[in-house]
Amino acid sequence: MAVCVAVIGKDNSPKYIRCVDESSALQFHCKVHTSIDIIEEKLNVGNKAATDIRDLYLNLLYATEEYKIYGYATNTKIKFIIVLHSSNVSLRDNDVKMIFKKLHAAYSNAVCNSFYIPGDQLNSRQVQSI
Amino acid sequence: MSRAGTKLDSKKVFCMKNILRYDENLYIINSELFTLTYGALVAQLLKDYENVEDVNKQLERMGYNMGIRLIEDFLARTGSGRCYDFRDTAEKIQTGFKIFLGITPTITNWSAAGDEFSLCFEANPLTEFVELPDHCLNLKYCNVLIGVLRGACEMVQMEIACWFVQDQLKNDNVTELRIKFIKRLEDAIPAGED
Amino acid sequence: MLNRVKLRRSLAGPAKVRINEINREALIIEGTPLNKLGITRSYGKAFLGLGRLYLSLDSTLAVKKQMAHSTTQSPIEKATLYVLSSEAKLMYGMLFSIKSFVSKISPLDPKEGFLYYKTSKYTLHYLETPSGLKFVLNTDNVTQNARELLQQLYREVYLEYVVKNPLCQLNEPIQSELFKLKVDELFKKSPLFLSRSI
Amino acid sequence: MRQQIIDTKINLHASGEADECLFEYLHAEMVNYALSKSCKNKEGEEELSRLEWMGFSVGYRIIERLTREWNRFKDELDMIKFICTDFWSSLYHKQIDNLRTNHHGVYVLQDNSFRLLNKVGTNSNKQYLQETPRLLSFTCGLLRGSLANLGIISTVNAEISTLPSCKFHVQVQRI
Repeated sequence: MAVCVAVIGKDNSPKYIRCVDESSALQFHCKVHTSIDIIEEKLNVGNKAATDIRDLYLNLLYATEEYKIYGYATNTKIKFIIVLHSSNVSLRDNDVKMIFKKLHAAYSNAVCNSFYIPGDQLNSRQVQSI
Repeated sequence: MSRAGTKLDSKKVFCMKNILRYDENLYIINSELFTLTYGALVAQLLKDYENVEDVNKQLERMGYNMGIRLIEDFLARTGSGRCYDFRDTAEKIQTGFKIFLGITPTITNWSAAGDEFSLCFEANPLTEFVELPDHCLNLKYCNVLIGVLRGACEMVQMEIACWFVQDQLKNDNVTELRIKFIKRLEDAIPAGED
Repeated sequence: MLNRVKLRRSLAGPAKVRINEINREALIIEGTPLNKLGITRSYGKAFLGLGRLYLSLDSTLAVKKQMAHSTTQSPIEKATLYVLSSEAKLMYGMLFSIKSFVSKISPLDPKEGFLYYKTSKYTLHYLETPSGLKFVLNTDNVTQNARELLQQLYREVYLEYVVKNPLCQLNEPIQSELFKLKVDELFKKSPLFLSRSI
Repeated sequence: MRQQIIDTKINLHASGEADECLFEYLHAEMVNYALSKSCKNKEGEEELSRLEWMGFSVGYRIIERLTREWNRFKDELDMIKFICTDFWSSLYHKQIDNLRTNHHGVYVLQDNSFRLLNKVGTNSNKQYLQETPRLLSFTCGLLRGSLANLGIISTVNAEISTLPSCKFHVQVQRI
């Protein structure tokens, strides 16, 4: 299972971060912030060179000894980041992709709540259920 | 980036005709358009009126106006005639929900006199994405439905009253709508007939 | 109920229907000739009044919820919709009376109400929706089964171009040009019209 | 987690699908409402801002859903094309008939039989031409909102010369 999930807004401000272990939250916040830069880089490369990453799923962003970090960016420039334990081998690439898809679905449902003002922190029950 | 000419190329960029792609999601998305539009409307009303009660009233009024058009749509589509009794009416209302919202509410809790019943909704496209924020607890999000029913029934010479008993948005298990028959309206006497 | 219809002034125009004509062959209500229903002479008389009244209106009417198409002479040219307040009121009164008359003589609650009546000169087809809309079509006596056409008018034209036109208010006379156009189209492609013009 | 994906799908169907005509009736009511709120103001201009804003809000949200299964767009033109084809046919049952651009941020989208207008009039008469801007304002907002969420800040205006066709002028604001 993922140890940390983050939703990053258009302006690269975190909209939602949730960690399994709240005590080490700060550590994950750092990791998430680093990975935003990597995502930005990936997206920019995609724009200039024709080697486009047309898929919304951005694959493994980077791996440390302890964690693997995956990224995903929507067409509307919302980024999702998932942190996994390196030791976790049960989740394959496809599974991660599925989680992202689901996260995306949950996010878009939350946005469709007419009481949600885009750009605000997410506190929808639907997102929290993941 | 140069902004040299705002004059348009007369040449067409695309001819759209042959790229048509219909997918099965089309109708779901159409439904979402309705759901979201309604949501935007409610949000706008909340902005325009200070009092939540006024929002409810306005939603009811708009529902009424929709109802008087929807009933024509319903009659033309189903070709149904007048109702024999109120139970018949209940079934027709149910059919109406099926046609327009794609849901089949259950008809329950008939009163002994047979002039009052409940419609229970498990789900409702109107509220699909909605989570009520804390400051709108008095908001009757689906009040438009009440207006629609009132408008539609009035057009077929029936006066009814209806109100929400339970609401899923307020953490009830189902949404329950109570409908009560008030009276038959007589055929309008010709205007100016003295 | 019948005395609701008052002739407030004598209307110009021919009154060619005579009482014996009506009694003999006209007035069919839901497929049953009047005399078989045991209708008395006085009713017949009342209808004479109505018949005459209506015969003198050779144009089309639309008021409030009423639409009428005159197809007595050249079917489509006359199918314009406009409001003639006094005539429209009289027309409304007549239809109202026939309707309540029919429902009174019917042993059961009539499902469809009255469908048409026929005089020696013309036939009036009538469709009323449960919402109280009334569609009226005048034809010659050859034309039968105009009901389907009226239903089509309701379903395909009224619904589409009046109910779904946000700029049309339902309680006002219909002014939409597009509606007129579509009514015209519908009637021109109708088999009833085609069979007549060949 | 997988279980839940399936759950949301089932939910989607169980919750029913609104018939397309409902949107039209609702839209008509919103137009009435917007007009009723603005009668204090004599100008014909301010009055539609509410509609435009509601459209914006809907567009901003709906694009999030519509692009979900979609690959990343190459560039601005790619996005506009998406709007003209899939977006339009999802919402209005047909595609934009004609798209023109000067390649410098001006796009003109022409729909020859716009869904919200084709019940109103035909080219043979000029009836209702005056009233039509109010029927397009919502859609202008819808376009602007969708583009905004895709990262294109723009202004959108509608132009009608003959019913039921109309043109939407999209003017991209470059920063």
